[in-house]
Amino acid sequence: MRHDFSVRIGPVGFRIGSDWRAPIAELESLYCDYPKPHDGVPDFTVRLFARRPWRRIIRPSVEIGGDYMLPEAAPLPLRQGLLAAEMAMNLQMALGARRYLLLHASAVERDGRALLMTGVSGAGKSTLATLLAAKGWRFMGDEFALLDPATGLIHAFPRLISLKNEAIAAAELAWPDARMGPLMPATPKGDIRHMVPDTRAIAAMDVPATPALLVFPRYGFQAETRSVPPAEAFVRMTQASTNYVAIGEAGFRALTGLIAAVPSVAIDYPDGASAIEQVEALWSAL
Amino acid sequence: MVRAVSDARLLARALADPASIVGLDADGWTALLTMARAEQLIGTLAMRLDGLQMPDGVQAILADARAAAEHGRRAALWEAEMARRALSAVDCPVILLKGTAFVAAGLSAGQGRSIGDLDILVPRASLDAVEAALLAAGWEWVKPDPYDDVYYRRWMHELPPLIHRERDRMIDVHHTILPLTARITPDAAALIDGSFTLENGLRTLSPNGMLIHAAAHLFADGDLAGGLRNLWDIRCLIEEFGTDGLDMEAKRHGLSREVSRSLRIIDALFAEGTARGTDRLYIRRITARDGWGRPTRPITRLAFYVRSHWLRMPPAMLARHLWTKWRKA
Amino acid sequence: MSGTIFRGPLDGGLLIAPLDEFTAVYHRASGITHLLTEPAPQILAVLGEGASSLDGLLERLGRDYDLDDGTREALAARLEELVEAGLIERA
Amino acid sequence: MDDIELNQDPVATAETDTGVPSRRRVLALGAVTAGMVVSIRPALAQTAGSVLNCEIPVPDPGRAGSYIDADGGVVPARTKGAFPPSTRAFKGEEVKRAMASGSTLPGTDSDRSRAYVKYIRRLQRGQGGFTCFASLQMPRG
Repeated sequence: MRHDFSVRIGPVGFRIGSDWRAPIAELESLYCDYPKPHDGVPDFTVRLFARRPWRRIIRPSVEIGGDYMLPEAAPLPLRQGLLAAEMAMNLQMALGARRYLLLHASAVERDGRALLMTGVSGAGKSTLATLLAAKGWRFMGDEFALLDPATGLIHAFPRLISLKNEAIAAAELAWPDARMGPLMPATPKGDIRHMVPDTRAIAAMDVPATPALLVFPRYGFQAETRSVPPAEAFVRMTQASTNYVAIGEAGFRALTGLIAAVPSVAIDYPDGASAIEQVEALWSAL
Repeated sequence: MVRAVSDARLLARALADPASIVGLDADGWTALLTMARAEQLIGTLAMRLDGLQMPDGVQAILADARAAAEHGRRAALWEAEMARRALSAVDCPVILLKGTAFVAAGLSAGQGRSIGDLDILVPRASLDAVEAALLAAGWEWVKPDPYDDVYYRRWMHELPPLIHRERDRMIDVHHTILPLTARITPDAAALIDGSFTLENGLRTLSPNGMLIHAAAHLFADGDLAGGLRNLWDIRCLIEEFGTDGLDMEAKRHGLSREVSRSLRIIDALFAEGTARGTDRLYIRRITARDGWGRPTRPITRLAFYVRSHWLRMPPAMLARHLWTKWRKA
Repeated sequence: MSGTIFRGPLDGGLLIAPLDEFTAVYHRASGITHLLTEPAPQILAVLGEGASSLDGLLERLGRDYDLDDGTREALAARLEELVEAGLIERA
Repeated sequence: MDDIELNQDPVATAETDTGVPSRRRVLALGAVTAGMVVSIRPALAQTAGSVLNCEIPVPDPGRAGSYIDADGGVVPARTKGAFPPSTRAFKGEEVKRAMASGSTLPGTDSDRSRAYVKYIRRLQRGQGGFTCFASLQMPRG
C-alpha cells in the first residue's frame, strides 16, 4: 500500500498499510520505542483504505480491513485515522489470535506476578491499570492479556492506552510526562486520546508473569469486595475471551487452570483511590 | 532469490511446490501468508510447508494455522455428526459435500482446509422430510423472507439456508449440484447412486463425483471467488484418485467443458502447463490478489460477477430478479 | 422409547473440571465446553461405564444414590437435555 | 498446567470432590428448573466494543425494502400496520441507548422505535447487523 508501518507489541507483530500518510505518521511517532515484528514477518496485516478512489481526498473516510474483518465495521473520518488503526489491530487480535488465550483484561505486574482486571467497557479496567502503574506496578496492557496455554503465564500486550472522556484528564494528571496522541473529540466512543505506556512497560514487554489475582472491578458503587465463585468466574472469562471457543482444548485447560490457581474477586469502587486501596489490600492478603 | 510475484501465483506455486519457498525474504513471506489468509488457504499452506526450513516467526504463524484448521475440522465433523443424528429417522442417503466430505473421508484435499457451512446432498423426493427433521432438531431459517423463500424453492438447487439455534452453524441442503435455472442439468440421481458410504453411515460422492461437483461449482455457477481453493481441491483429488472414467462421467452430467477447463488450469497453475485462450482470463481472475491481501483487477472481477448471474438465470428471469431486488432496495 | 439405549462419549472423550456446584466439561468430539449441574455429571459417569436403557440407568443411579424424586419421567427429561447438547446419543 | 484438577476419565467423576465414592447421598433428578446444561458459545460481545465501530441496518440488506411489524418481524413491503424500513443504518451506540433506556432511535417515534428494537433483538448470526448487535449484549456486570 502507499504508506505502511510495522511494529511488535508484546509477542504480536503487525503491519499497517494506509492510503493516507497521516495515520501512519501518528503510529510511527507514538510507537517509536517499540521493536519490529520477529524475523520481519508480522502476525497480522491491517489495511486502512478508501472505499472509492475519490474518497482519499473528498470527505476522506477510512475503511478498516485486514486479515480478519467483520462485515459491519463502519468507516471513520480521516482525523480519527489513528483510532481506526488501533481498532483494526484489536480486531485482528480478537478474531485471529490462536497462540494465546486472549483475555479481555488489563494487566499489571509486581514481583513477577500479574494482577488481571476484567469487565465490561466502563468498568474501569483501563483506568485502574494506568493508576496502578503510576504507583509502581509494571503496566502489561489495558485491553488484552495473553494467557499462554503451554506455560500458564501471562504475556504483556502493552499497546497504546486508549483513554476515553474523563479518563483522559485523570491519566494526564497521573502521568504528566507521558507522550500523548492527538485528542480525537466526538468519536463513536466519545472523546479519545491515546497515551504511550511508560518506558518500563515497553522495555519489559517480553517478560511474562505468573497470574496471581483475577479482579472484576465495577465503577460507581460503594466500596465492596466479594469473592466470585469459580463457575461464575469461569463463565465470565469465557465471555471475556474472543478466542476461547476457537482454541478448543488448549483454551479449556488454560482457563480452568487459571480459575483453579488464582482467587477471583469482584470489587465495587466509588473512585480510583478507593479501588487502589482495595486492590492493594487483596494483593497483600495473597 | 525468488522473483517478486505480484499476484496469487506466488501462493499457487508454494502449494504445488513447497520447496519454492526456499529463499523467500521477510517481505515475500509476509505477502505469501497474507494472500493465503485472504484466499482461505492458510491452513492448507501450513500443512504443505510443515517440516521445511523457515524463519521462527513464520513457523509460529503456520503452527497456529494448523491448530486452527484442526479445530475447524473437528467442528465440521461434529456438525455432520449432529446432522446424521437428526436425520437418522429419515430413510434416505445423506451425502456430505465439499470440505466436510474431504475431511470425513480423510482425503488429502481436506488437509488444513478451511470449512464453512455444512453442505449436504439428499434426493429431491426426501427434501420435505429432511427439512422437517432438521427443523425439529433445532435448525431455524436464516432469512424468513417470503420473496427469498419462494425464489429459493422455485429456482435453487438447495433449501434456503438453515442455522442451528444453539451451535450457530449453517447447513445448506442441496438436492442437486447446480441451480435449476442453470443451462446445465447434472444427473443428481446418478451422483447419489454412485456415492460411497462412510463408516458412520453418512456418504460422500465418488472421487469423480466430487471432482465434477467442484468443477461445476467453480466454472458453471459462482463468480470464481475462492477459486484457488476450489482448484486446489480438484488438484488433490486428481493426485489421489487419478482421472479414470472422468471423461465419461463428466459427459453424462453435461459438464465436460467445465471439467476439462479445470484440468487445463490446474496444469497451468500448479504444474508446468501453459494457459491458452480464455483459460488465461480465468487465471487472471483466480490469481487477482496482491501481497496486502487486497482483491485486484476490478474489471476482470466484475466481468466474472456478471457472468455468474448470466449462467444462473435465463435473461428474462435475470431481468425479473434484478427488477424485484431493485424495487425493494 | 422404553427400549432405547443411550450412549455416552467415547473413553477419554470428556475433560472434566469440577468448579463448585457446577462442573465444566470439554467435549472433545465437538470442541464445545458445557457447564453442567447435577445430575448431569452423574448420568455421564454412569453412561461412561457402558450404554444403558432408561430403566438400566435408573437402577444404576439408584445403587449409588438416594433418588429422592427419581421418577422415570424426570430422568427421561434429563436425558433429552443431554441428547440435545450432543453429549449422549440414542444408540 | 497439568496439575490442575482435570480428570479425563468420566467414570471417576461421580463423586467430584474426593474422587472416591463415599457416603450415600441424595441425587435430585427432577429438581432442575433452568436446565442442567449450559453450552459456552463464542463471545465477541465484551470485546467488540473496543474493536468495532459498527452499524445495524433495519432490515438487513438481504431483506432490503421489507417492512417491520410491531413484533419486529420482517413482512412484505406496504403491509398494513407495519413500519417502512429505516432510511439509514443505526449506530451501535444509538441502539444500545434505545435498548438500555427506552429512548427512541433517531428519526423514529416510539412505536416504530420499539418495532425496530424488537427486530434487532431477533437478529441471528448470518444476518446483517448481527455481530454489531452481539457486541452490544453486555453480560451481567
